[in-house]
Amino acid sequence: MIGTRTLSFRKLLLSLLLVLCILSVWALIIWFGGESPFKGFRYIIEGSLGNHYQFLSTLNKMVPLILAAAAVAVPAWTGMWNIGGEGQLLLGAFGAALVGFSIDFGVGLVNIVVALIVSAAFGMAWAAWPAFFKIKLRMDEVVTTLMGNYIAAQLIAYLINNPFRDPRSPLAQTPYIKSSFVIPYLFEGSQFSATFFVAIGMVLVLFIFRKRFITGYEFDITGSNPVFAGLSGIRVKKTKLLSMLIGGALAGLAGGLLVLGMTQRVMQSFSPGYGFTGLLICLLAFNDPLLIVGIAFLFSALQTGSVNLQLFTSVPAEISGVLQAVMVLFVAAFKTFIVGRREG
Amino acid sequence: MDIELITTLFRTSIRMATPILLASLGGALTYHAGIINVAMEGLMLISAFFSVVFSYLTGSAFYGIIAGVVASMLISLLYSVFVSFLKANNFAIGFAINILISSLTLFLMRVMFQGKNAFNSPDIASIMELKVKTGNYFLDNYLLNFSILTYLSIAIAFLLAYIIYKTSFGLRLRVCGEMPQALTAAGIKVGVIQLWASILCGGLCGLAGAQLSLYNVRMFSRDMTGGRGFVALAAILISGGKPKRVLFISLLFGLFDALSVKLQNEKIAPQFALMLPYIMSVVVLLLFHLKTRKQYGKA
Amino acid sequence: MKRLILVLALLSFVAMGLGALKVAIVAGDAIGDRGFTDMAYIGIQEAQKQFGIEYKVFECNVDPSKYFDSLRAAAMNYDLIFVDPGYFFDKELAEVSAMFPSKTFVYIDGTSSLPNVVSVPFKQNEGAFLAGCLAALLTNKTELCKINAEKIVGFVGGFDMPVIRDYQAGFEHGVKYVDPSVKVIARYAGDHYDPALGKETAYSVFKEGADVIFQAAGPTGLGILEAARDYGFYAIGVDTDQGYLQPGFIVSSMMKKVDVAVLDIVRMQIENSLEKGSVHVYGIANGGVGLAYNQFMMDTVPASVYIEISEIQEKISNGEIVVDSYLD
Amino acid sequence: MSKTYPNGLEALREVSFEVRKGEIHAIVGENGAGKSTLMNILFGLIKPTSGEILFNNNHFSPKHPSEAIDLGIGMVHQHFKLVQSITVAENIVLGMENRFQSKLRRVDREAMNESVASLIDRLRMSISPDDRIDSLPISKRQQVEILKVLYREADFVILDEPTAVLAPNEVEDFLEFVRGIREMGKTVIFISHRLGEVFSLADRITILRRGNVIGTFDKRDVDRESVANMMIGTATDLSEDPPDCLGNESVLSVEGISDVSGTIRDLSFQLREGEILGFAGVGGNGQEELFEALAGSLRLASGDIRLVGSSISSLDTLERRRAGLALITDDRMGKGLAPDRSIVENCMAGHHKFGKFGKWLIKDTDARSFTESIVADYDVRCGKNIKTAVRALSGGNMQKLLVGREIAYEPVVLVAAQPTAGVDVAARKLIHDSFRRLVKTGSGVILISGDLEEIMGLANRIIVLYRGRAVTEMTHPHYDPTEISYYMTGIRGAQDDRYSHS
Repeated sequence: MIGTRTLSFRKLLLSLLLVLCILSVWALIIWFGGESPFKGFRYIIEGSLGNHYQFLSTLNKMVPLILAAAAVAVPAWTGMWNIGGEGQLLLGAFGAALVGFSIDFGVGLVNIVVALIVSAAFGMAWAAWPAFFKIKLRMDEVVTTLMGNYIAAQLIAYLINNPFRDPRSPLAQTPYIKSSFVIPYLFEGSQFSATFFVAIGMVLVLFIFRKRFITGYEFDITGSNPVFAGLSGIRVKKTKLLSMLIGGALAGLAGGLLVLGMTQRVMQSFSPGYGFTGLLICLLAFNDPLLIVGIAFLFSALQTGSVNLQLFTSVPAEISGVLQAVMVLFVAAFKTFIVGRREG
Repeated sequence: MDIELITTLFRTSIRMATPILLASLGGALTYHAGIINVAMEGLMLISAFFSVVFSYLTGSAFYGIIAGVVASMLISLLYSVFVSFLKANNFAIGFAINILISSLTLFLMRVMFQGKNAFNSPDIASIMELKVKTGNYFLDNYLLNFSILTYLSIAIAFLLAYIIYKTSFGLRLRVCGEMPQALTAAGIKVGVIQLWASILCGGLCGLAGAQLSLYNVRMFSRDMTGGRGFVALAAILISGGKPKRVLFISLLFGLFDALSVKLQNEKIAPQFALMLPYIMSVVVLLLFHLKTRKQYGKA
Repeated sequence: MKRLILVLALLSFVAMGLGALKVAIVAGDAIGDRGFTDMAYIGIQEAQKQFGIEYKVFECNVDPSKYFDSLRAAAMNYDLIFVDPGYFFDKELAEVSAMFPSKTFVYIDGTSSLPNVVSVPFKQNEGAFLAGCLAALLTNKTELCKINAEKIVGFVGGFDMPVIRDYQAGFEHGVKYVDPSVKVIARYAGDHYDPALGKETAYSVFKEGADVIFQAAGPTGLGILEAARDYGFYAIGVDTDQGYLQPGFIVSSMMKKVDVAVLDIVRMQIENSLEKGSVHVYGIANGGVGLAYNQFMMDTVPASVYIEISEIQEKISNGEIVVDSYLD
Repeated sequence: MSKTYPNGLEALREVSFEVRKGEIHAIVGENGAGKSTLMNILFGLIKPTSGEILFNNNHFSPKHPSEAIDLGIGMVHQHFKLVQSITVAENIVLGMENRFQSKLRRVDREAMNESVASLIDRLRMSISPDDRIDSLPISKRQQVEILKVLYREADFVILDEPTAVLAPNEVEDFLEFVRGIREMGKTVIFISHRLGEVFSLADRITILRRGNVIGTFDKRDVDRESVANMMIGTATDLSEDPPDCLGNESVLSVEGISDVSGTIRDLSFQLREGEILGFAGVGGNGQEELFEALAGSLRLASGDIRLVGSSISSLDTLERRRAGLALITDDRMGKGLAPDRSIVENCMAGHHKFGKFGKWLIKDTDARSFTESIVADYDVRCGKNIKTAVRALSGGNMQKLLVGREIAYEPVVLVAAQPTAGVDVAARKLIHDSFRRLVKTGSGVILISGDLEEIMGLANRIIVLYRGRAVTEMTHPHYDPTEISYYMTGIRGAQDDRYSHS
């Protein structure tokens, strides 16, 4: 990651062209959805940044995206692929809910911290077995983590339907967490809470960890050349395992923060695919923690913006997925020209 | 176990296995060309959508399949351009395409069919079955009366085994995955080989999608592929892309799907039964690795 | 004639300008779910036709991160907000309804104790009970072409969740009520959006001897209904009258008339008779749930069955039968 | 036939020379002089920034290797581009195998093998077209690589350091083989920095230095010393003698080690203070395994390794490094460095485990000063910027960096595998000098090398490895290169009597 990046005129021009391309395709899609592009953009921008409420909503929705992306990024530093963020997030959410509705330590802060630690531990546990299989048997972690998502989804479906079902709800969901576990909203009428700062804090910690810590340095070297790392005395397997565990913990934490800060229970269809969106964000951000925040903001703004677009026009809300994907495709295409061919 | 039960299991397995088989055969091609194709889910879905739309409009399943295959090939072409020529990360592009198509099909349905996210109609023509009644129970239930695409898919498995291991294209394909520099040195463009593999993969995923939406059921509903593209990916990675093994693993997955329906009762919660195909894919992979670990002594 | 249309158009325009009732539906799923959202959508369209209201459907696509924002946006811009189904939104509704005390929220399919919320519970178990009775009666009528000798009926659910379990409980109770010797095979496809798996699930249940299958599975159910046609058994549809989907194979549908409820509530609101905090139960007694007595049913079901069903329905209405429920 | 390349690339500055038809034209130069770049341009793998090439008096600017191939240019790369899992014949005909397709598009394996076999026979080689590449020894693979080019009826063959991987006796065979190619009427460009080979083979020699052509000479007009001077710029003493600072204490003792796969068998030796112990052998006879066994990345079936008296065989790499072992790997890009990381990060690797840069947090200033001292001491040319990626350095500079980093451990025992492979003469000298300095402090050095000249010039003692066994041991000054090469190739000393000549 060390190395000077020159900002040449050509790169600037290409970046502008990239933005132009994305915007024009977006305009085309909005037009196809039955709305004039300019109005469409206006609603999207108003809906995501228009007033302090919308802006806070955009920030709030970044929380799971940032952490899910970080959950991919940290293992990627050591050359591991974590496609299981979705499952780890679900497990983490369940862990937080489990603590939240069953235990009480009396002090709000203690409660919240314990619940978050448990959520991270649950996420970590779900990342542990693919990592273990990988380092012990060289089993491809892409398959195991991917399949883990589906197994986790069914497992959670079972848990919230049977042993931990909220008997008062016709929906499959856990009981609500106790009020002492709730991370309170900071502003009237908005779901924005301290979870955002936790997520940003994690990103900063990761950034410093990677640049300044011996272990972070070992992560980078392991990812860059595992054979070399091994001969340098770095315990490659342990490092890879550790990175995967941290990744799982981050995804679990994302779930925990969602429960404590927003939903206050785990219900069916808890995650609309945070794990996969996180993967995309991470790849667009070259695994860089700070860039992840920027890209997550874009994704989140598109999401809140498209809710607003749906409110005032007849354009269906699915458009946010289309717009996000278009953005990913163009950025991926231009990446080669703008920053050259390098991964991570 | 009575025979009727086994027959039911068998027929369900075959029906559930066919789309997985077609998709994983397609993915096996890109796998040999050095691309782990995570976009198969999306390719199947776009084909399922256009198959239904064109089958509905033209009243012919054949045109439906063609439309689905063409749509899937076009998306696959897009995928290949990004991955092979623009050197973008295949996971990024794959997942982006999945999200794009999941949203796009819904979006198109909203725009085309006025606010539906499932579309069915008696005017949707179905893929033909090989309908022969011989009177022999075994023949009728175990060999005949499946979708023509089922027979085609098995034929394709053997055809691909031939193409990959016997033909010139197959040789280049394998080299492309193992050592692309060797191809460049021989004056063959790696990107072109990958492009062809991707397009063929698109075609096969297109057939898979058409089979799902014109035979397994005759309708389109949102995200109706339900993770089958990823199961296909698991089948490829487990089998190492060898077509005959892919065939075997896909049938195995079909069986697990059938069992996941069958095993539910008072004692086994549906969730655990439905986990089965995914757990088994991990277990099968695990067994393969335990076996290979014995072969190499090194840790 | 042209002039008349012009005048009417102008009038309706003026009426809207003068403050037509603004109604929002906040749907947990999306239009096309073959369930709550579709039914409410039909109701609101009808309401618009009758009363010239202004409406908007907010679709959340089962994405919990959209619940709060959608509710809030709806409450900000609309006066009467249907929350459909209410139990998706328990916590978010508590928060948003407190923020907008002057607005009226309608909790569909359940009861809520919040002050400015109108509750509209549906007794799906009663409807499912009738479906169970119908199934049990039919499976005994071996003279019908699709009925086999075995006394087995089936239930296929989509996503396994308590409300679907409630359908199952009512159905099983109904079957046992008519004939305790009839066996019920219950299976789940595990997903509301996988018709292919739904079809195979139904096939498996059918092959085990079931000749009447009741489905409660959203779009997955479309696959189950298709299985009825392909393999030749009777299916009972759910939520809407689904008979037209596979004519001749769907003996009836257990309807949950969310559309009627929506229309009723809008009417009450316009007539200013809607009280906040009131509860409007929809069950067999007031026709809020029940079987679809339509042409498809007449064509397939023998008259004797029809008469028995009517009698049972009467018994539920007057409280003689209390139907099991998975909930409460 | 004439060719002219003027070029303004960083690696090459206004280079021009010509090659005559039917000659063996050697291009010599230090590593980083631009030889490989030049050839890659010619072969269409890299585009020149300026200048032009004339081929048979026609303007020629290949955009893709296929264009070069079409014109009859063939290139054999320094790094093999052979596909491991397919057969010799398939590798050779790859790209042209569609000639053998039947109507069903099936590749006719028999016809393919036959056509390859006929070429093999013409060159009197002993390879079976049906062997898989991964079952062949390195020297055979090299021949397959050349066959590949000849099969395409190339008239103009570029050989990029072909002898680097060969054993001494194989080299002579190989040179004969190249002469055979010339007799077929083909033109050969031979890139090398082994002047002995160049002089025995080439008709004319072009000398490159730092991207410039010093000149093209007829072999008869120059001698080895003058060419070496032109290559390096200053006169260098080509002959070396091993250092003489042997102590008595044993620092490393290896007792009867065998690995799990059975590649090395019952290997024992002692290393004394201040000794350089050379391991000679043809590639693939257990050198890599020996290195891995010492490094701790290979599981042993039996035997023991003791470092200054205490057993290290159950320790992992890190613990061995802590015990005083340092490791210079072969394949610097694959194993010895992280090419995409900066020089600083590459220098820190391993040393960071000793707490030199802090226990948790990295102390940036310490890392910098440590790196700068290595860069200065070992003359690593990186344009003063220690944050550039290692990939941007030339092979020699990379190797110097690697050696510098390992010697900075001040190890008790240094294990060096191929420490000067593909490195220019100046760098080689620098590396050898650093070994000499190291042994003066009492450390021992294990030198595993395929370069016999290097071993004989540096090692106090030589052990020859053949099929994983130590077949002979010689002590300075009783070295006999002919004898050693006999042992290396199994003509002498193999324990199986059938293969040995009495």
